[in-house]
Amino acid sequence: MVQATAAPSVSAEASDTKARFLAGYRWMQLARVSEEKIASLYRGGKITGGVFLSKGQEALSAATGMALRKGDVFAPLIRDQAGRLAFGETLLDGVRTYMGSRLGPMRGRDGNVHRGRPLEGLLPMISHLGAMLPVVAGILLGRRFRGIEGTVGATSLGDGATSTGAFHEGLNLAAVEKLPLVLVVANNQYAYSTPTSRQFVCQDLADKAVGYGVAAHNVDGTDLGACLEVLYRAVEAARTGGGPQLVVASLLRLVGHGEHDDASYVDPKLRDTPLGRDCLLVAEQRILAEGWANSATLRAWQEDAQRQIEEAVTTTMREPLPDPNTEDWCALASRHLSEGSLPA
Amino acid sequence: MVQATAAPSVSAEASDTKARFLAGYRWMQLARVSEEKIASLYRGGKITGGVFLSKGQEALSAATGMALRKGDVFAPLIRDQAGRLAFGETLLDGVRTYMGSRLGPMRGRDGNVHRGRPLEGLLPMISHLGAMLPVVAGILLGRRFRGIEGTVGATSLGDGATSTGAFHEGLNLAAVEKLPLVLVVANNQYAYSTPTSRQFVCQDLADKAVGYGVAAHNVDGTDLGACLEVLYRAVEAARTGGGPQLVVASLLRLVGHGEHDDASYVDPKLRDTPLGRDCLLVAEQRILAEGWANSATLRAWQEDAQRQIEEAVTTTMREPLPDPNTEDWCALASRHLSEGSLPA
Amino acid sequence: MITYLEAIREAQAKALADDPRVYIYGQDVGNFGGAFKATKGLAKEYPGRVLDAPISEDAIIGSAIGAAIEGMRPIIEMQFADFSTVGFNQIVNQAATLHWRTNVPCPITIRLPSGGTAGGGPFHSQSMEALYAHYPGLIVMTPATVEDAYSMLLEAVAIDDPVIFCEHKYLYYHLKAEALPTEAVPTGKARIARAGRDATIVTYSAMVHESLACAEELATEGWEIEVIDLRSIKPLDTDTVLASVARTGRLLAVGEAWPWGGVTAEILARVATEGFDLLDAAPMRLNAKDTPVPYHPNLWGTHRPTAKTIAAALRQLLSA
Amino acid sequence: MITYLEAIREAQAKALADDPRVYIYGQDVGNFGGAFKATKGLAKEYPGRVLDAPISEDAIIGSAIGAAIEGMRPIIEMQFADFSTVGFNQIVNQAATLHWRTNVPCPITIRLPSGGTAGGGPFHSQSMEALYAHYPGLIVMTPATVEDAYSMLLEAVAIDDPVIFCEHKYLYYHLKAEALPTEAVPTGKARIARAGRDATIVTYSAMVHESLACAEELATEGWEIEVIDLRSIKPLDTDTVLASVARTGRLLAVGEAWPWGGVTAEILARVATEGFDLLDAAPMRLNAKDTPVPYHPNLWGTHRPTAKTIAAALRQLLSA
Ligand SMILES: Cc1ncc(C[n+]2csc(CCOP(=O)(O)OP(=O)(O)O)c2C)c(N)n1
Ligand SMILES: Cc1ncc(C[n+]2csc(CCOP(=O)(O)OP(=O)(O)O)c2C)c(N)n1
Ligand SMILES: [Mg+2]
Ligand SMILES: [Mg+2]
Repeated sequence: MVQATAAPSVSAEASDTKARFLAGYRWMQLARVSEEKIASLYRGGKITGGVFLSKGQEALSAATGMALRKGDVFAPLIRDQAGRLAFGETLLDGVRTYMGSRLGPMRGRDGNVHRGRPLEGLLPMISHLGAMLPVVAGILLGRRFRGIEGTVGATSLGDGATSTGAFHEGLNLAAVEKLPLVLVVANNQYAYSTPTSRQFVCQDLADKAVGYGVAAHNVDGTDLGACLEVLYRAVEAARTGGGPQLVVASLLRLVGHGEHDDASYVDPKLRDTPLGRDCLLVAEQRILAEGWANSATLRAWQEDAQRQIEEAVTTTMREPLPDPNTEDWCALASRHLSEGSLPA
Repeated sequence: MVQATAAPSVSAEASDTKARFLAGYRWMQLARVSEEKIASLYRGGKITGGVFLSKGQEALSAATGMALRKGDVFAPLIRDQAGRLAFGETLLDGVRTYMGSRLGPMRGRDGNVHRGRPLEGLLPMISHLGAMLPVVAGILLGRRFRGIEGTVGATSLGDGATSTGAFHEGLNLAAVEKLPLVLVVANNQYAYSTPTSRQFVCQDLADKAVGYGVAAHNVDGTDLGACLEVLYRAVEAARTGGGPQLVVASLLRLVGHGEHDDASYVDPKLRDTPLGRDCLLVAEQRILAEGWANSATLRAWQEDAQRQIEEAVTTTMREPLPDPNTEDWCALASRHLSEGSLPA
Repeated sequence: MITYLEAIREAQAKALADDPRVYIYGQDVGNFGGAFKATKGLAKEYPGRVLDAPISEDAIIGSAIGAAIEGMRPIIEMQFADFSTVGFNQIVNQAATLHWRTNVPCPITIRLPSGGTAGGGPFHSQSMEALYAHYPGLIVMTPATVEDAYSMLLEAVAIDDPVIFCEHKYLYYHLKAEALPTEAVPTGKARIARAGRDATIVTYSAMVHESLACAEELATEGWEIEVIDLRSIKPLDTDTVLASVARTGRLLAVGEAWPWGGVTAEILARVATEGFDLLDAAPMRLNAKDTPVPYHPNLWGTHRPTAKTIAAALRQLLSA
Repeated sequence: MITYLEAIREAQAKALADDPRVYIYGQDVGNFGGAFKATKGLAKEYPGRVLDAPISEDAIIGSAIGAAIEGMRPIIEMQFADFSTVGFNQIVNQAATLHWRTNVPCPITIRLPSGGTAGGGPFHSQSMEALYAHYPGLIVMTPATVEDAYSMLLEAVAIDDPVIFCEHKYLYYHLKAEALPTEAVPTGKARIARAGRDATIVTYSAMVHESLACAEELATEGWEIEVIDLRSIKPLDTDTVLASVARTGRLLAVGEAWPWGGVTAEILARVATEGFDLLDAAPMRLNAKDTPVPYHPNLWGTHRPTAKTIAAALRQLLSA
């Protein structure tokens, strides 16, 4: 994958707080700008099916993607545009999947957030919440069998997904095998329209960690600096034999569940709490306050992001859509075993 | 159901520790004696399929059944002979189910521990571990809808079953609805041959409670007095609005997983720890020490138990077995909708 | 005009109004009114009887079974049929076996928003009726009209057995009717959606409409195609199917689900065994392709049968 | 003499010995050797490659998919086929769709101890092959002989797709062979278990033996019954079936699973569509009754087809 260029020199200076923060900001900005473009394409009828955005969750996602390195595994969920980019997914992969380009990684067979490149460590989620967790655990188990050490697997889930049996079985299995797995739970206070009060009654989702015998970390998901610190720490702990790490971030989704949804069910009072802060603005204010960059620079970055997404869209627009006639209607890898005889 | 008579006057004096302890002892004794009979029938080829015994777990089970009252709900598992009896299941129901009597509650359609009378609050387990938990929750939810108050639902699970998604989803749902549910986990250190070290890594299964926002209770499962105290407390807490209660008992299964199994995988060192004590002997010693009864009385009770199970077996032996020709091969309650046309 | 989706909403409103034992449970069905708005306003109209569930399909179904034992009549909404795979065990092993094992009925209705739509993709498009029909102890309904969506859902709630109610998402908005029905065809009876004498198409759910469109097209060529809407696939009304084949001598079974062991296989097996001599030509079947349901409309439109591909199959059948 | 069960154990031993990518994961498969002893001694012989799993079927299958992505070849043992319902979602939605969605193969083998035994009851007796065959992306094997149990399991591990390996518990001890095979029929090819010219029985797994017993009995009356062992039900070797029906003109499909949409339905549908003119009489099918599998031997023996009931069906077919 040709990596989107938001921060050419991150890894080099990954140690440096300022550089890391700025890099994170730029991934967030690229995510925000690119998702706004996706939304406009959707409103313009250029995208069929669902569009799921991450506005308000970019800091947490970016930090997750950045804390991982090449060779690690990442199973993002529906609010991980920033983390995908930081982990190395190209803007083209995203746009192509949304628009169904035959040249995209999913070739029109699957769409929107259901994209990835398993062999490059980026897993394409299936819809069933929690289902990617044991798969990440299995990759890490496989690496142990193969003697590959020092890599980490991370996956994202929402507060609602913690109610799934898959979450429970997957985290427990990872704990029993003491796998280097980081589970990032974005508690955005709602599962679609359902408030956490109808989802669980523990004080804090991090309270679940002790029952699995895994480490827990809490973080303010609206604060990029905090997210970077906690995610780097959690990933490092997993990498160095600390076993599974449960990271629970508090934040609010600042858009609808999908672009079809106006999120009118969100309690207005919540929006006025610190949870309702826009992590991108918060990061911007910090940058200006610290004097790490001036607003002219921020604008330049913004325009650069704009340019990149426009370029990806223009490219994709020129690409062929899937063609049912040339499409290979075979679900099996072992072609010789596929039932040509099935009357479709 | 005609209740087995181990303790005619329990409920009357339920408050009295001595009476309660003696009643518990007698349910344990009746369970032990009846299961030994079942085992001998199995060895004699009189029972087809599995036979699952509870030796070593009678104290916990008896306490669970006793702590519940008429109108409550109980979903026992495979090691609950004592609790079933204390809750009101007759010895005949058990023997008939094991031997497939057409007059039994399952009519030969299901067998061994898969028996119950749902309308009397005793649920017949399906094999899939954890699956009864949400059903008990549903009954309690149904009662809330119907305005029935003050009843409790209890169900048993093993240490291994805590790894199922059903356990997680069911307990969480019960917590969200704040249902009067008591979940009794018998941690007998093994799931079939699998030690808890391959099943979970939390220090104590009770540590899981906080993650669900439910109350937790620990108890020494080899000590009848402790089991009675804790189970009565947990059931009372659930009955009075305390929400779900998680009871975790430590003990050891003193027989094979089933009668086909010699349990040679059990660490001999474990058998020598307090966990390995036979709860029936421990209770017996306490009775004699307290002078609540003398050994002659204990022997008399033992003989009474013997008589009861022999009687149940003799009765069952005379009963008709299921007859495929008169059997009603219809899975539906709505007979008019069943597919007679299906070529079976 | 009332849509197929509104009919489902109205049926639930009536069930709640008529029977205090009824309640609705599922993700976002409460104040939000459900992902498709099938329970819109019901939480407000029937306080405490339309509850949001956690993302726990196994527990959702399991709890409904318990409530049914207690005498309630739960209506469960799966957000998409595809997610019922995680509630699968409770459906096929607990709900479906309860009555047979204990004589206690299990009157639960499980609504499965089913079938494909453009852009739905592999996990929001599945037609799972055959899976549930394979297991003993379940009724499987597949309404194809606004009227049936309404009356069959009411029937489902009244039936003493677990009912898998496969409502088709594609029909939610596309299908409209003048008014709700006042009476209904009994459950288990198929409906002759269009009479004809040259060939019989046996189908159900959304494919009824593709088949009718195809029949209309072939009518312009002088062919009279009979279209049978099964309404429920378990029980499956073999008699009506056989009677039609007796008239036409030619059978094409059409389904949106996957081919292997689907509804079309069951129909052909029944007609082959019970109506062999009625057939003037080899029966045919048409299904979705044997791959996951593709996301992009270009692929999806070819993955499932359409009036066009049904017509092609029919022409072959008629010339046989 | 080696039993069907030992053959499964030997195949796994060979797979572990020949391919470092192979590991075995399942409840009690380690030192204990599995509930049926199908992995007896393997944990000791192959340290660290035969692991006990928690009671978490969803996570067990999910982890196998991940390991397969990483290049491993997991063999998963479900303690009983019946419990695969709780791992169902990972099998049909994750494992079965991976290659189609991403081009990355998913070479996992899922062993399902299947089918009925006396006293097994509703939840330790199920035959789930049709469920898995219905979903695109899976291979479903149903070995009926000691030789196939061995060679097909080795094949399953070698295949780049998820394989549902339905091994029949009733055959575990009942079936014995002189020795393990040195070569094997390729996957997807059926086997003519007994040649005949008067009628064709198409079946698989344990029912092959009931069918052979029935054929033996009818032979004493002068009938020559051909018995076809499908070996794998997906892919299903339609050609061999059609060739046989071309010879005999009469078809009886026999399966131990439930009738609706089972293997017998698929077979009849295929023969009706592709071999209609080969049939001299209406084809027939025989299945288990449409109820859960009963516990007591008296009921179980009647619930499933047996040589006796197969013979009754055949006599009807032969007189048609
Ligand atoms: C097993 C399962 N059940 C239901 C759904 C439908 N669904 C998709 S997203 C969603 C809400 C998820 O909420 P949460 O986990 O909090 O993530 P968020 O959308 O808030 O980021 C639901 C119920 C699903 N995808 N999987
Ligand atoms: C979902 C599921 N998977 C596997 C099994 C097979 N099985 C039956 S009992 C058992 C062990 C149960 O161990 P535990 O829960 O500790 O109960 P115990 O037998 O120790 O009382 C297993 C794995 C099952 N019944 N259900
Ligand atoms: Mg959320
Ligand atoms: Mg145990």
